[in-house]
Amino acid sequence: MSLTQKLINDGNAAVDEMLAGVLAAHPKHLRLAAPRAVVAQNGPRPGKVALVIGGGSGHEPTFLGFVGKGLADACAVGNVFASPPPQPCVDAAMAADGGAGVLFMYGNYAGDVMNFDMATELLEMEGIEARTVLTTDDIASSADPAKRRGVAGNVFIFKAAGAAADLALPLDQVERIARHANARTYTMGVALSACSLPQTRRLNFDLPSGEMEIGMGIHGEPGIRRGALKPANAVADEIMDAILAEMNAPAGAKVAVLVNSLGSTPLMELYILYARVAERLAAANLMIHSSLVGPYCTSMEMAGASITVMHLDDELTQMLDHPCDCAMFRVG
Amino acid sequence: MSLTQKLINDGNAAVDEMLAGVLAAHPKHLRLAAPRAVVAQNGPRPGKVALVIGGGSGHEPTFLGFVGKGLADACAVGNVFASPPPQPCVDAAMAADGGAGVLFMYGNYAGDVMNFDMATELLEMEGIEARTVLTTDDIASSADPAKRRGVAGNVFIFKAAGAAADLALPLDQVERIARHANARTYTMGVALSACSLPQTRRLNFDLPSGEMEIGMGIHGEPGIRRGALKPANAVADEIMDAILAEMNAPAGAKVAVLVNSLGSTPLMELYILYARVAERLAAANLMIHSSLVGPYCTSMEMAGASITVMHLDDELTQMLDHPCDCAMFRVG
Amino acid sequence: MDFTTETCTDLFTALAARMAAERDALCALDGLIGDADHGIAMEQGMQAAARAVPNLPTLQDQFNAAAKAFLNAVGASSGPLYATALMRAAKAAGPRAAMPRAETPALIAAMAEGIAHRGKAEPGQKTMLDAWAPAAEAARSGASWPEILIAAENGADATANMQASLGRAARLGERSLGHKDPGAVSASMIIAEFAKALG
Amino acid sequence: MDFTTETCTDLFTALAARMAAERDALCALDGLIGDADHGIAMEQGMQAAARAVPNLPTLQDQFNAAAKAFLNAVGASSGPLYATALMRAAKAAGPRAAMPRAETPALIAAMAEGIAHRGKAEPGQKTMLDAWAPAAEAARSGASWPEILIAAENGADATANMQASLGRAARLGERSLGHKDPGAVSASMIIAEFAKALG
Ligand SMILES: Nc1ncnc2c1ncn2[C@@H]1O[C@H](COP(=O)(O)OP(=O)(O)O)[C@@H](O)[C@H]1O
Ligand SMILES: Nc1ncnc2c1ncn2[C@@H]1O[C@H](COP(=O)(O)OP(=O)(O)O)[C@@H](O)[C@H]1O
Ligand SMILES: [Mg+2]
Ligand SMILES: [Mg+2]
Ligand SMILES: [Mg+2]
Ligand SMILES: [Mg+2]
Repeated sequence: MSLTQKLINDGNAAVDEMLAGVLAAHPKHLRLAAPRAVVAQNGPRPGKVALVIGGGSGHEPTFLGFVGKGLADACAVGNVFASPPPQPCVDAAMAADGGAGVLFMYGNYAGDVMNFDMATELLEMEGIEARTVLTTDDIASSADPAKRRGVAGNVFIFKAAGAAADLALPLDQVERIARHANARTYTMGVALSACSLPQTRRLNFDLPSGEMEIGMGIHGEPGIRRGALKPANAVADEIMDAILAEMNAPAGAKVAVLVNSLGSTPLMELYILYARVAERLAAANLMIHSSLVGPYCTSMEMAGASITVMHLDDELTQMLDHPCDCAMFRVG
Repeated sequence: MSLTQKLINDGNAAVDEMLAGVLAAHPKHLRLAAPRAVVAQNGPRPGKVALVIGGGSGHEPTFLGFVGKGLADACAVGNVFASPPPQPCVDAAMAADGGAGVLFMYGNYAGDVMNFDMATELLEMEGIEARTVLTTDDIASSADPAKRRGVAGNVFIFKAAGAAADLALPLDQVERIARHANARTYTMGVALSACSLPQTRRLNFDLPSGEMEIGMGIHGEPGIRRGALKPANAVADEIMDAILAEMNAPAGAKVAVLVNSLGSTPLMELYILYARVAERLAAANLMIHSSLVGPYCTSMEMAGASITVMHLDDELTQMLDHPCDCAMFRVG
Repeated sequence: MDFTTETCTDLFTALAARMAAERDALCALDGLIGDADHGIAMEQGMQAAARAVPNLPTLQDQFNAAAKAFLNAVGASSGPLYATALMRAAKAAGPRAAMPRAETPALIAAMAEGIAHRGKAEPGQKTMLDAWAPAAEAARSGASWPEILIAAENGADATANMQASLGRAARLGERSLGHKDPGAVSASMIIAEFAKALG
Repeated sequence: MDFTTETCTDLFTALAARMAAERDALCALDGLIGDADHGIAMEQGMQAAARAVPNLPTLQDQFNAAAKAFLNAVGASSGPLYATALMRAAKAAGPRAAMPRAETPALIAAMAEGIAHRGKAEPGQKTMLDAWAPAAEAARSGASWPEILIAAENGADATANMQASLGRAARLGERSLGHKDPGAVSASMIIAEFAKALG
């Protein structure tokens, strides 16, 4: 099997070289607090809960891109598709800590849980309280909401928590809003191609032309099943059927929508999906309050897309609309 | 050869379905003035020069995404990789016209020139003055600057002209600034994979693993030559050598930088390239005033990247920093 | 047997079918030196033209309607070029419901002029004009339809040895050598359909 | 012949080399039911460990240094699991420069406990514990190194027939059947290197 085509220098150095580029490109937003620990230039402040996110690399602009005033205060950066070790998590938390406690938020993956939990223990020894809210928006990944993965819905969930922290709410409230945001965010995706790690440059899995993985994660993990590649509207319908059933929102409810590219699926296809999503939401009498369309949570060069719907209430609407100014994401 | 994997319904309907999705997702920014003619909700106004851009689809967020207050007032939307016919160009111009004249801006391609020229003749019959500034930033495409293609540098060039128009400068001045911006913008790219049209779902060309097309355009046209796929730094160096030689800026000059994905090349690789570009600019004693990193001018799912450097002066700096608020691009 | 508005409708139906059949091959040719969409442009343009021509009173109306429909469906390079070609054909055919077959080669000469005018091309630059110009010359010198077609096909074949200096392929320099120009190839197919219908 | 700090250094050199050699195969295994990076994690972790262990006075220092280096190089699931395993091995080895070979199977038992503790896993959930637990049981029952290795390998093989209920593969349900767990496979390779060095 031939090697995949990537513009890199050395697979093992890819994450550090990327990080160097991110810091060089966004000096007004980001600085390095310690190796693999990035903190917002304007974000952490005394008396404010520190929102610290993190996870494996390869999902850009998630997580790094969401660090900035009004959203995450700091980020721990892992290897490709690998949770960061405890140390960068600790370093990110210490750099962002304003004395009002730290909230760790990241996707629900075994590796991340173990590493961030170890970080929490280390912070405890420093007298810093760190709590954790896991994102679990991928409705395809388990029937049990607590066991689900965190995927593209991260954007909305982190955004809500970041706004709460920016509004100087206490840790209890920030945590509550983060959990509330997570509970009302629903994502499902399909993959149309594999991706490849920079170290191996081999496709993660084999997906024949004409097929797709349904209920795909964001690490090239297989989905819930493999099926024939269907037209965009049929794909959107299958996802929206699942989301609408799970969400069970009353007519007239407001929602936020994210149509996300897993990497190489271009805007043309995302907007074709979006047109159908908007139709389906209108048919269900749901009001689109705001939308994002683009690559927000990716698996490097994987082809495919996910649809996220967040069921808003007044509080979540306020949190999503609250301004933020990050390296790769802005609101207001 | 197997069909490429796309989330579409019908290749022939892809552009119109995309357009429907764009309009549904961005109702605050965009409205349809006529078939395939999109106008900014907040942009055109009496006494202001109308900046009208356009070109083939498949380059999103170029061109549609740059319509909005402070940038383009309207856009004519062509089929994939095909200039729009004269009618949508006329319709876009009429919808944006504020009585101070129309400036057409688009990439220098034979098809676009013929169609926009026909539109200009039609507008003349309506008593509307339309001038044209072609973008020609692709330094790889010809030794003669006037014969070059317009590629990702469009973003900076349109931005400068849009700011000039937003500042209510007269048509002569807007045109002058547009030409000045174009003359000082230099782009070169490489492709690592082909893309495919939604109608055929066949790869545009054959690129074996381990090779790349150097000096590639944004329509899958072959580049100036094919070579071995090199490490990111070597690719950045080759491009920067060409750009720096062409630009010939004095030490201490300010520049704006765009590291652009042609589609499926992810942010990780773009930032690795950016790190090297920043090193090269620092070594040449050039100051980076602002940077963009991401998919700004794409060829659907093509893999590859381009680097654009704009040689700033005070006027161009002011134009780039001027606020704009578009469906897919914001400054300030 | 004159060239009538019915024959003209059939001609455009045949052109649309031919371009649909050749779509992927023309795209593949365009992929080698251009942007791989020429087959799509020609298919969509001729299909729009075929929808536009029925039930119009004169050949002139038909060619003008075909021109407009082709242009609005396509844009691209082919749109203005064929729209102009078809408008010249309309003028050559004139406001009549039929024209003598012996006169029909003049349509080819008119179309070639339209293309040359719109594209500002010269023969030898590796464009569709390299098929249209020799066909037009044959037509003007009184050649038969089979001879006109052979001139077009030879012209298209010759583009393989030309280096492009106009259009998208012009940026390729020497890399354009060895591949036929897709626009010249589709031109010879169009002229073949004219020859079948009118010869 | 005791298990000395020199043997320990050699052991980690061998582990690093083995993981480098198996990297792509382990990634391919992980690609079937996970995220295709397990070989990279194990290679980077063991290489960092191998760099950390030379020139330390005691086996305990070495295993602790290996634990910390592995964790900081890797993160992921493997990082905390192997870091905890290696810290338990450090405790079992104790602050001495050598330990009798006959005692070394206790290292395996200690590592397995660390993994079970950190991962909160039970045997049968299709994780690396399904190789480590039977190996540990063999070690505790006084089995020889070759017997310990066979227990680990059988355990790893058996994961092919398990449905994952922990870790990344747990979301796959039945689709995880038929593929061995990559963590269990790398575990049996690690135990093989221990057996070679200490058996
Ligand atoms: N200026 C010109 N004059 C005549 N023919 C041209 C000119 N420019 C391009 N062409 C023809 O157009 C063809 C390409 O058409 P098409 O692929 O439909 O448009 P585009 O180049 O816009 O993608 C070329 O193969 C060439 O024959
Ligand atoms: N809770 C756990 N307990 C024990 N082993 C686990 C647990 N979770 C995952 N594993 C092991 O980790 C392996 C995957 O490791 P690796 O690929 O390096 O990490 P990641 O899953 O973070 O990509 C799995 O094959 C499995 O053996
Ligand atoms: Mg992983
Ligand atoms: Mg084209
Ligand atoms: Mg073309
Ligand atoms: Mg893994």
